[in-house]
This record gives sequence, structure tokens and C-alpha cells, in this order.
Amino acid sequence: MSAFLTYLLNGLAVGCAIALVSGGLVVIHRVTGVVNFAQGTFAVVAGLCTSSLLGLGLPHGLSEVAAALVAALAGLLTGLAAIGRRGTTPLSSLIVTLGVGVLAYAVEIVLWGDQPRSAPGLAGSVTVAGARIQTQYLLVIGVTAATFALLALFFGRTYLGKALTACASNPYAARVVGIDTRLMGLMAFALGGLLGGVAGVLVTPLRPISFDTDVTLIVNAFAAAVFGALTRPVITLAGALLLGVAETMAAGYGYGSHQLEVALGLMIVVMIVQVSRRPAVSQEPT
Amino acid sequence: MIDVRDLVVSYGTATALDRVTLTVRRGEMVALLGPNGAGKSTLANTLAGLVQPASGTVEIGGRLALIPEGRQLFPDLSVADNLALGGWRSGERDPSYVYDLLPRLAGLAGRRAGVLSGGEQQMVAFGRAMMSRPSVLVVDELSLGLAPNVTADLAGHLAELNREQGLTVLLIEQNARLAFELCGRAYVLESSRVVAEGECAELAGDPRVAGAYLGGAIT
Amino acid sequence: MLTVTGLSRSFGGVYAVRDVSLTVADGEVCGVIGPNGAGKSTLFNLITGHLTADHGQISFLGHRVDRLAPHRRARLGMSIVFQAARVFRGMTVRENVMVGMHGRTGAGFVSAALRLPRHRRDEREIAAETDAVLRRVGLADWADRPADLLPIGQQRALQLARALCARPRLLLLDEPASGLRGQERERLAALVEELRADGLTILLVEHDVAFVTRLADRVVVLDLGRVIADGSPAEVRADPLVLAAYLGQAS
Amino acid sequence: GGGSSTEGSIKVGLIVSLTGNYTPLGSEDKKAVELAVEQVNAQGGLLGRKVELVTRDDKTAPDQGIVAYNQIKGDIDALIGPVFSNAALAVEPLAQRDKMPYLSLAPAQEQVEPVKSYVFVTPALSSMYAERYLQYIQAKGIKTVAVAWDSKSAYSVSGHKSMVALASKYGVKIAVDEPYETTTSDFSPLFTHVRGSAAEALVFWGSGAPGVTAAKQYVASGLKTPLFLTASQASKLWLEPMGGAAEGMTVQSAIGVVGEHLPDGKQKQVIEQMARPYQQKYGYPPPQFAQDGYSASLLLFEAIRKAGVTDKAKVQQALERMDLVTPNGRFRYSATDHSGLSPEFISVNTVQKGKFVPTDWAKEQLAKTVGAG
Amino acid sequence: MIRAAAGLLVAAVTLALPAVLDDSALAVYILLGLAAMVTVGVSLLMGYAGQVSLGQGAFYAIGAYTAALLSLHGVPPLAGLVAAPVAAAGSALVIGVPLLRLRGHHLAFATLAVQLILLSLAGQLEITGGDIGLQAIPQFAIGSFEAGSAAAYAYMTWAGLALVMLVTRNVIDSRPGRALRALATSETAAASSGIPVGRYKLVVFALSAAFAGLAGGIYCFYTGYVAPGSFPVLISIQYIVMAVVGGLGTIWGAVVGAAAITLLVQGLNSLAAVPGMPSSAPSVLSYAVYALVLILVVLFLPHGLLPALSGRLSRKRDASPVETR
Ligand SMILES: Nc1ncnc2c1ncn2[C@@H]1O[C@H](COP(=O)(O)OP(=O)(O)OP(=O)(O)O)[C@@H](O)[C@H]1O
Ligand SMILES: Nc1ncnc2c1ncn2[C@@H]1O[C@H](COP(=O)(O)OP(=O)(O)OP(=O)(O)O)[C@@H](O)[C@H]1O
Ligand SMILES: [Mg+2]
Ligand SMILES: [Mg+2]
Repeated sequence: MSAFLTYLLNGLAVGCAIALVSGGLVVIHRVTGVVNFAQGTFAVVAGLCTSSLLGLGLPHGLSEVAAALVAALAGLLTGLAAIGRRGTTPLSSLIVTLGVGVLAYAVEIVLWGDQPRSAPGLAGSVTVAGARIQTQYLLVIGVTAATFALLALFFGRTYLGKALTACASNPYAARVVGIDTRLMGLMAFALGGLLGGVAGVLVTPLRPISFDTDVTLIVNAFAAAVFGALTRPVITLAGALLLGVAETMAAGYGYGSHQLEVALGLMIVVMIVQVSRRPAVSQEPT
Repeated sequence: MIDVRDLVVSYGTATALDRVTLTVRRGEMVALLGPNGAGKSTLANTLAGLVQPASGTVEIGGRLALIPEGRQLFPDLSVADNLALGGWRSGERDPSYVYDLLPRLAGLAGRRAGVLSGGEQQMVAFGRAMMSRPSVLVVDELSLGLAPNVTADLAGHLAELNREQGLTVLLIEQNARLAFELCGRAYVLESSRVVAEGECAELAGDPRVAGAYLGGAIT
Repeated sequence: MLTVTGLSRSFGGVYAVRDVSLTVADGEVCGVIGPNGAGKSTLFNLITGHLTADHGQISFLGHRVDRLAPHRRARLGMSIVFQAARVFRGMTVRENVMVGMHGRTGAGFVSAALRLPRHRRDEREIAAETDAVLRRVGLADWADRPADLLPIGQQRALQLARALCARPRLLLLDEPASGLRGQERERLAALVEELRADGLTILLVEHDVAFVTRLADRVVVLDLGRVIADGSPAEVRADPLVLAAYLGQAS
Repeated sequence: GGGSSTEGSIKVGLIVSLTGNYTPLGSEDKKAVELAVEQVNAQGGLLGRKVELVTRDDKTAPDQGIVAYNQIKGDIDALIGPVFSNAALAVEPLAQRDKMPYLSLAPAQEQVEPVKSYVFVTPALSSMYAERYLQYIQAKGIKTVAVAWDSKSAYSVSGHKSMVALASKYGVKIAVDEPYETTTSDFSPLFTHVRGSAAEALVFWGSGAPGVTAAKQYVASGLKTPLFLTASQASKLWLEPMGGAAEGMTVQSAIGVVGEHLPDGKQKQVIEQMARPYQQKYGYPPPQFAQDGYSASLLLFEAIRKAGVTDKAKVQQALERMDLVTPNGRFRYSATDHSGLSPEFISVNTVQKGKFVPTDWAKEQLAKTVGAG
Repeated sequence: MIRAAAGLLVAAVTLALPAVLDDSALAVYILLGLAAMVTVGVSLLMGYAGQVSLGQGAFYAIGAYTAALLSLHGVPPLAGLVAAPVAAAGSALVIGVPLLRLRGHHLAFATLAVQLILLSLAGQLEITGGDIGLQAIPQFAIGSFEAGSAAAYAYMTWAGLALVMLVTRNVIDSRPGRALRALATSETAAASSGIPVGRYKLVVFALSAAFAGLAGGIYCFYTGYVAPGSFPVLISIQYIVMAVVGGLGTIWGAVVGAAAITLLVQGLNSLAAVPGMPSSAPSVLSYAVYALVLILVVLFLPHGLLPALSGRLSRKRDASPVETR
């Protein structure tokens, strides 16, 4: 029983880490319709920044905030490249974000080298009802919960959040009512960068980060975000938690060498079940 | 007030508007007629700043709102949110004014706009434009897909707003009879050019215009 | 030709179509009118199979079709012109119309890849029919334009052409005249009359009551998903229920 | 120019991953080989000719390895090969067909089983690391162990396999046998399983990120069963991200990593011949991959020196008679053994003050090994 | 007339190249042709039928493993080569039945996941040689004629590519092809024209998989070695990049895109290897320069290289000053 609880708690934490990366994917896609393949890069940049800043002797807290802001800036720059030019289709923008991710490799290697880096986080672990969990994981869970609550409120309740949503829902109509879709898109990219940065800052103490870690980060995050149709934060969070728990449960109960496959397979099945219950016409304009 | 001079708009190599000159004075309601593909929607989009002209000038006096062709709602947002976003420019957030105009929308407020019936969507499009409390309204097809009683309602509202608040209207409407009823003056656009303009009463008497737009037993 | 019995469909508690029964006779033009949101388009989607009914049966030409996929119903002879213009983007007008012939031809991937005689025969047939239909709906001059940039009127004509290419037995028209102006509307009306003369059965949704009155043999009125009147155009126009719910003082 | 000319410089091909996943390994190999070439040229070259390096990037992809090989095969006299096993295996049949002396930097067993005449391996095979650990475990009197291994890494799969095969020989029982994936980010199931077992040690096979992730989580988990890591962790790639958390952990390494703890002698001298300038140039001690590259270079140079010409068949024959001390240990290639090393050249260390320090057992063993040499 | 002449010229150059290129250039030429073969399938699937696959590499792998396994077990290479596309298409049919219910990003993710799953399976099964893969695959041979030289493989590759392009062209420009393009924009309208949407999607998925499988078959004979490491997920993304850069929805665009990207990558790679380059050259050139070129091409030639090259952008869609949907 306590083993089960351990798997569950740790799985939730792993899922939360995934969710943070996918949160940025969702924000950006929801506003611009672009799948941002550079999302993992933001986390990597922030992670590498934290380790450098801490290495320079900056205190905890300041280093992390600064690193997340650098990631937000990276997000903004990516946005400028991806949607700054008028007439760029979402598919072209997607390729541009892929390009940005690759470009970032060079920048990262020049600045930080090709070796993985890590940063100290919250040390030690806590026991909850007989199940041990790393303290850093608790931090991840807390931040994720807060982030997604804010995201859901922001998009669901605030006027600005709705205006942002409107941009991807119908860009032409957004311009008809006077919304500057480009500006909104750039905001989304900056916010996405920030979220990616937060993810990177929190994950770096848990697993070493090197320039190409973005690929691993993006695969899981993409799965979770797609689960939430790349637009819905709460369902994305659910998807990420499902992934995380499925992975640890698979490992816990003897499928350690197939945990990713088990989790991804489960996602596919759930998606197929979801889609079979939706009629085709309702997905096309009336 | 709308003042368009020598406007030229082209899509790539195709010219959609060719030296079009048109004025709508403050508080006036003007109809824009023309066959399919004449360039009416292009003109409407240009007025709203969504299409860049190749040459010519466009001057708008006041806050302009556009009811675009084909409804163009935000399909993933609720009706209430669609309406609220109509107030992006004016800062108006409360759609109750629109619910007064179109009581039916109040009942649909929580529905996703994308699943509404065609006519319901057209009502939302109208309501959304009104949310910005415009002083200039460009309507690209008013009655599209609307039941006759709703069309009549909306026409009544437009006339009232025009009368009472001096709303300036440029009306593109498939039902020329209705357009002539509502408006004082009209322009006729054919193959990218203005081919006729004048008082509605006069134009209705012009056999060419009447034949093309008021013709037949139907409408 | 078409018999619908007890058809219902709701969306999360909202009944869009509620216990609708309807019979359309061979060669008849049946108008369907009703307020916005009455369920007309939903009814069409149910008949053509793009939505599945919660209850009720549909039979067409003597077959029960309510379990058949949309493309099977199409092959039995149903064609629909949707209310929203659903043109195939990135294809020319001609290619769009050619697609309409799909159900009537059979050359598949293998014949196409190997350019078998079957493919050539089909292509010839498709080309000839397409040309004829394009001329009939007045799109001949637009044939090689990209379809997604057509003005509204031409998009309507295009959809109609595509539907006609299938040589349907039953044609469902959802607001075919919306967006059309005087002359174009007149031309459409003439075309529908021609089709009726050819023996085609037509279900017609339209808010232009004069248009419906002129063309329909019979008019069914829907309101809130239910049939509230069914009769000749003149009867229906005089029905007080219809006046209240739909026509208002405009008529 | 033709590869077997006697004029001009001697050309050595180097194909490693300079981009892609294996960049951190390939880039170290490249530094080390460049250092070796520099040193030999500073001493007047080989056979009176300068040594020239022809480097290509295999992008951590087998087909790019083939492209790279095809590009340089006409120019080079011998090849030092990919560090990514899949790329190494892709190039191998081509090198064999062209009769190109080929020193592979990948540890895959398949390269030398069966022996192909022109293919030689420089890193110790994972089976040797497995055996060495079992010797250590036996010496410590441990009877039951847990083994975790990365099911997506060829190195760790074959290491695990050898461990399972050899365990009974050393009287060791494997109580927990747990695979995981390279992308695994949470090892709590592993630790839970170990905690619930009789294992007296946890041997962790894996390279790259999981090595750090698991070791860090091990600390946080409060598990008391000692953690044994393999040689993939024996570099700053692992030490730096671990920081203080690494203190006291057991980590295997090639002999070169612990050169300073060896008794004076040939072995120590060879190690320092590389480690000193490397440390000077790059600011950190050479990681194991660098030593592989350096050892491969030394082996190749020695073979050419012995052969007296760059003729490929002669160089191959010289390699098969090779007996040379390198930072990786003493290589004794023969016609039937193209891996050349033996488990004796592997050290078992603990981390002390951020450095790898051989255990007393290892010190004793290594002294014997070196002394015997 | 001009098109026929251009076609002849291309054919002549294609035929002449293997004879004049050396082994190193031929290796690039072959990999380029194989990439083009897969990319034509991607373009067919994505550019025409509107279905996104981020897992095309899986079918490339299935083809390669099929041919490799068969010939390692003594089946004549020709039979192995024929079996490669068949096996790929067969797996696509099986996988496609559940997967093609998904659309858009969902399908993209699911195909990506399938590739990950298949590769890890290949990495763990005994029969596929695990992570180490399959070695010592015999040379391709028909009867006693053995394709030992790179030139022979070059001819094989380009013959395969020609076949793939011909089939694609014939399909596109036909009744089923129009049906595919139709269902890409509106499945509803396509179905009401009598198109069995589900079946058509399945067939085109299988067809594009067959192309990838054929390429995989040739690849395994040419390299003589297959392993999971030969088919990273990034390779599938690369095919999409190639299709988009070349011009989505044109057959020649796929070839031009594959050629442009392959040559760019190889060119930068060789440049990085020029003696005297700083040690950061590989990463700067392979990552930074590559990415910048990619970004600039996509931004400034949004319809791809081919439409831009051929200079007769029949429809200047990007010139449209309004973004209606
Ligand atoms: N985005 C575009 N790109 C290229 N051509 C376009 C575009 N939009 C419209 N056109 C072309 O411009 C011309 C004018 O179109 P417009 O939509 O303005 O006509 P309209 O008068 O509104 O017609 P309708 O009455 O059918 O709405 C048409 O020939 C149309 O095909
Ligand atoms: N997919 C759906 N989800 C939820 N509600 C729907 C859906 N489709 C239709 N509705 C609702 O069902 C009702 C009937 O819609 P329908 O489109 O059939 O009306 P209609 O009679 O065609 O109206 P109109 O004349 O305006 O086109 C409407 O209130 C609409 O909002
Ligand atoms: Mg218009
Ligand atoms: Mg309707």
C-alpha cells in the first residue's frame, strides 16, 4: 500500500513537471495556433542559466527568477521569428520554431558547452503517509498547481484571456473587433517562454540538463498538450498527470523497460476513445 | 462618416477595386449593391483596415464596426464572450444592451458560438458589432440566413439607431428591396467599379438597376 | 421516396430536432422553413447521416438508411448542399465539381496508379459531365479558378454543381439562395424548376419565403425542433402559428 | 593523395559524434586524439612524417557515419572510429571490406565477437566492468545484489547481461533485476523495490542523464543499501551535476581516471603524459572518453611505428602483435583477441571531496596489475 | 513541350550522375534519393490528403528491418526488397485503423508515439538484434548479379524514386486523388459526395508508408546494417521539414526539399571538417547556420523552394493582403 502511494505521489510529481512544459505549448497554441517545438528549449535555457547564475554566487531565488525571465525573453524572440512576419502560416511558424530550437543548440553550446549541468534545489525528502517524496518534487507540485489554477482562471475568466483565445479561434474576426493579433501572439510567446523557464528552473535540480534535453522534454509535453487539444490547460494537466502516474506505475509494477511505451500507448487509447464520441460535423464550421 | 477616394485594391495581380470613390455622410444610411464578386466585401474589409489599399485614400470619422461576411465568430468561445469581445475597442463588457436588442441571444449566452445555427450566428455577429457602440457601421450582408421576422427586427433597430443616435451605416444587402427601403442613397458596384450612384428612389426607377437587383417575382 | 419517422436529436439537453415525421414523395419539391435554430439544418444532417439520431428511423427508396455512413447514403442517391459553404480549398472549381462524380465512378487507386483503361474511361466521363454541369449552373467561366476565393454566390453555385454531378434522386438544399442577388436568385429558381421538371425530388430550406412559395409543392414548418405546420405554401403562409413564430409582420 | 604513399604526412581518420546525442562523448574523444597527434608531431612525427588528422562528424547517426567514412576512406591510412555503437557497427563492415585498420571507440561487444581482422576496440567492454564489479562484490563479502539497467542503452544492456551470466561464478545472487529507460525521470519504484529486498548493494548500469537523476534521487530516498555506479559516471559529467551529493558513492572507472593513486611506473607515467597537458589545456581532468581516444591514438601510432610503413596490412599485423601500455591499461591484442584489455585495469573508487579515489581493495589490485606489467 | 524537355533533362542528369560521382558523393546521392522517396510520401499524405504523420520514420524502419531480416534468413534480396514496402503498408493498415480516427495534432502525436514504441520494441527483441541491430546484411543481388558498387545502389534508389513519383503523380491526378484532396479540407463534404473517407485515409496512409518502406529496403541493402539508432524520431520531423521547404503539395517540391536539406546538411558538415576550423565549427555550422537558412527559407518562401524556383507562382496567395480563413 505504501509502495502504491509512493508510486502515485512520485508519478504525480513527474506529471507536474511534464505539465509545466506543456503549459507553455498550450498557451502559445491557444493564442497563435502554432505548435511551438522550441518549448523544451526555453526550459533548457532557463536550467542552464540557473546553474550558471548559482555558480556565479547569486543567491537562490534571484537566480531562478532571473533564469525564468531570460526564458521569457527567449520566448519573445522566438515569437518574433515565428509570427512576426505577416502571412506566416501556422505550419511555417512550426518549422520556424523547430529552427529556433536547433539554433539554440549552437548558442547553448557556445555559452555553456555540450556537457550536462545541474543545479541544487531543495534537498532531502518528506514522508507522507508512509510514502517518501523528494522535497523538490513537492515544490514542483505546488508551483504546478498554482500555475495551472492561474492559467485556467486567466483564460476562462479574464477579458484579456478571452481576447488572447479569440486570436487563434478566428484571427480574422479578432482583427475585425480590433484586437492586435500579432501583439497578442508575442505576449503568448513571452508567457510560454516564462512557463518553460519555470519548468526548467524546477526540473534542473531533478535531472541534469544539456543542450539537447529539449527533445525528451518536448515529447512528453507534446503528448500532454495534445491530450488537452493544445488549448485546454486543465485537461492538459490531467493528461500530464496521467502520463506521469502511468510511467511510475509501469515501472513500479514491473514494466520499467516499457514505461514510456505504456504511458504513450495509454494516451493514444484514451484519445481514440475520446474522438470516437464526437461527431465529425461539429468540428467543421456551420 | 466614410470618405473613400480613388481606392484601388488588388489581390496579387487581380484588381478587386478600381478607382472607387464613395462617401457616406454622418448620420446617413447608404446601400451598396452589386453582383457577386463585384468587390463589395473587399471594400468593406478595406474600410475596416483589414485590407491594405494599393492606392487611394480612406477616411473614417468615428468608431467603425464591421459585420463581416460569413459571420466570422469565435467558434470556440461562448456567445457571451463573443459579444464581450465586440467591446474590445469601446471598453464595453456587458452584453445586456445587445440582449435587449436581440432577446434570443440571452437564451444562447452560454452556448459555444461554433455550434449555433446559421441564423443564430448572424445575430451574434450583429450583436458583436453593436457592442463597440460604433458611430459608423459597415454591414456586409444583413439578412444572410435570417428568418424574415428577425430581418425585419434588425432592420428596425438599424433605422432606429440611425434616427436616434445618428449612426452612419454602409449597408451591403442581398435583398435590394430591403436596402432601398432602409437607405436614402445607394451605390452600385460592378466589376470593381462604381457604375451608378444616387438616391434610392431614383435608382429604383433606373431600369438597369431595377432589372438586376429588384427583378423577378421573387425576393 | 423519403420517410422520416419519430426523428429526434438533442445536444446536451437542447432538443434540436424532436419527434419529426415527414414523408417526401417522388418528384416533389418540399420546402422546409422555420425560425433560426428551429432544427432545419440538423434535420438535414440527420437525413444525410452527418449526425446520428437519438431516436427515429429514416428510409430512403425503400431502404432503412439510418445506420448507413454518409457516403453510403450519398451513393444511394442523396446529395446535400450545405448551409455553410464547404468547398474543397486548394482545388479549382472544376476539380471541386469533379469530386461530385465520385459516387458514380469506380476507378480506384490501382487503376489510377497504373493508368488502366478503367481510369481513362472514368476520367473522360467525369470531364464531360463536369463541363455540362458547370455550364448549367453558370460557372463555366470560373472553372479554373481556385475555389476558396470565390465570392459567395459562386460558392453556392459550386456546391450545387457538385451535388448535381452525383445525379441524385433526392437533393437537399440548405439555404441555396442566401447571399444571392436579384438576377442570380432568379437564375437559381429557374434551375430548381428545371430540376423538378427532370423529376428530381428536392428538400429545400430557405428563409426567402417568396422563393419557397414559388418553388415548393408543399411546405413543412419547424419550430423548436418540431413540425408545427405541413401543407401547401398558401396554407402555411396563412397559418397563424407560422405567422407568429416565423414570418412576423414582414410578410 | 593515395593512402599508402610513402610521401607526405600520415593521415589518420577520426569519425566521432560532434553533433547529436553523443556530442559530449565525441567532443572529448576529439580533444584527446588531437592532443595525441600534437604530441607525436612535436616529437618529430611517425616514421619521420607528420601525422595529420582528418576529422568527420557522424552526427550520432549510422548513415552519417557511412557518409563520413566514404568521404575520407580514400585519403586515410587508418581510422579511429565512432563512439556511438550504432555508427561504429555501420562503419565496421566497410572498414573490414576496405582492409582499413580501424580502432573503434565504441564498447560494443559485437564488434569483436567474432573477430574481424581489421577491427579493434579500445574502450573496455562492459562485460569487463561487470566482471570487475563482481570481483569487488565478492571481496566485500556481499552475497545478494540488486541490478538496475537502462534497457535503451547497448552499453548497459550488455553489462547487465554479463553480470547476470557471471554472478553465480562469484557466488552472488541477484535479488532485484530492474530495467528502466533512458528518459526515466523518477526512480522511486526502483528504490522501493530495493528497499523491500535482501539486496546488500545496488549496481546501477546507465550512462548520461539517468546516472545523475538516479543518484540524486537515491540520496533523497534515504535508501541505506550502498549504490554502485559504473564507469560511465566516472567523469565530471557526473561529478559536477551531483555536487556534494556524490560523496561516498562507489563508482568504477578505467585505470586512467585514478592515475595519481597508482605506484610510480610505466602505467602512471603514460596516464600523466596525457592527463597533465589535457588538464592544462581544458581546465579539467580528462574524462574516460578522452582516454579512449588517446589510447586509440597511441595504439595506432605504435602499430605504424612497428610496421615501419603505413601499408594497411602491415599495420594490421602490427596491431595484432600489440603490447602497449596506454592510459586505458595495457593492451595485448592478438589474432583472437581484438579487445586487448582485461578487467584488471578497472578500478573501483569512492567519491571523496569531489574526486574519485580507489578503494583499498582496488589500490591493492591495481598495484598488482601494474607491478605485473 | 518545355516540361517534357525539362523532364528529359532531369532524367538524363539523374542517369549520368552515378557514373561520374565518386563513392563519397554517391553516398550523399543515395541518401538524398531515399529521403526524397519518403518525403514524396509525406507530401502525398500531408500536402494532398491533409493527414499529418510525425512517425514516417517508423515505416522506413519497418521496410529496412523486413528486408534485412528476410535476406539474413536466406530469402533472395529481391524478394526482401519487394516485401519491404508491402510490410510497411501492411503495418500502416493495421495501425491506421484505430489511429486515423484521430485528426490533426492528435494524429501527429499518435504517429510519433507509434514510432517510439516500435523502435523500442526493435531495440529489445532478440530477432531484431536489439539495440545493436542487424549486421552483415548481404548485398542486394538479382540472381548472380550482385549490386556491389555504390553506383548500382544509386540507380536502384533513383529508379525507386521515379516509380514513387510516377505512382504519386498518377494518383493525384485522378478520381481517388481528387477525393483525397477533398477530404483534406472537409471530410463532411467529401463523404456527402460519396467518398468513403475512412477507407481513403487508410489507403493513402498505407501508400505513403509503402514509399517509406521501399526506401527502407534499399537503405538496408546499401548500408548493410540497421539498428534502432538509424531511425531517430528526428528523422521523421526532418521529412516534414523537407516537404515544407520544398513546397508542400507538389511532387517535385518533395524532391527539391529533400535535395536542398540533404545537400545543406552535408555541405555544412564538410565545411566544418575543413582543416583549421575552430572546434566550435561543427555545432555552429550544423546547428546555427542550418537553422538560420531553414528559418529564412520558410519565412521568405512560404510556399517552398519549388514554387519560388519555378517562378510561376500560378496563384499569388501570399500576396493577398487579407487573412480570411
Ligand atoms: N483573399 C482573396 N484573394 C484573392 N482574390 C480574392 C480574395 N478575396 C476576394 N477575391 C476576389 O476579389 C473579387 C471581389 O470579391 P468580393 O468578395 O469583394 O466580392 P463581393 O462583391 O463581396 O461578392 P459577394 O456578393 O459574392 O459577396 C472576386 O473576384 C474574388 O474572387
Ligand atoms: N453540435 C451542436 N451542439 C450543440 N447545439 C447545436 C449543435 N448543432 C446545432 N445545435 C443547436 O440546435 C438548434 C438547431 O440548429 P439548426 O442548425 O438545425 O437550426 P436551423 O433551423 O438550421 O437554423 P438556421 O435557419 O438559423 O440555419 C440550434 O439552437 C443550435 O444552436
Ligand atoms: Mg461579399
Ligand atoms: Mg440552418
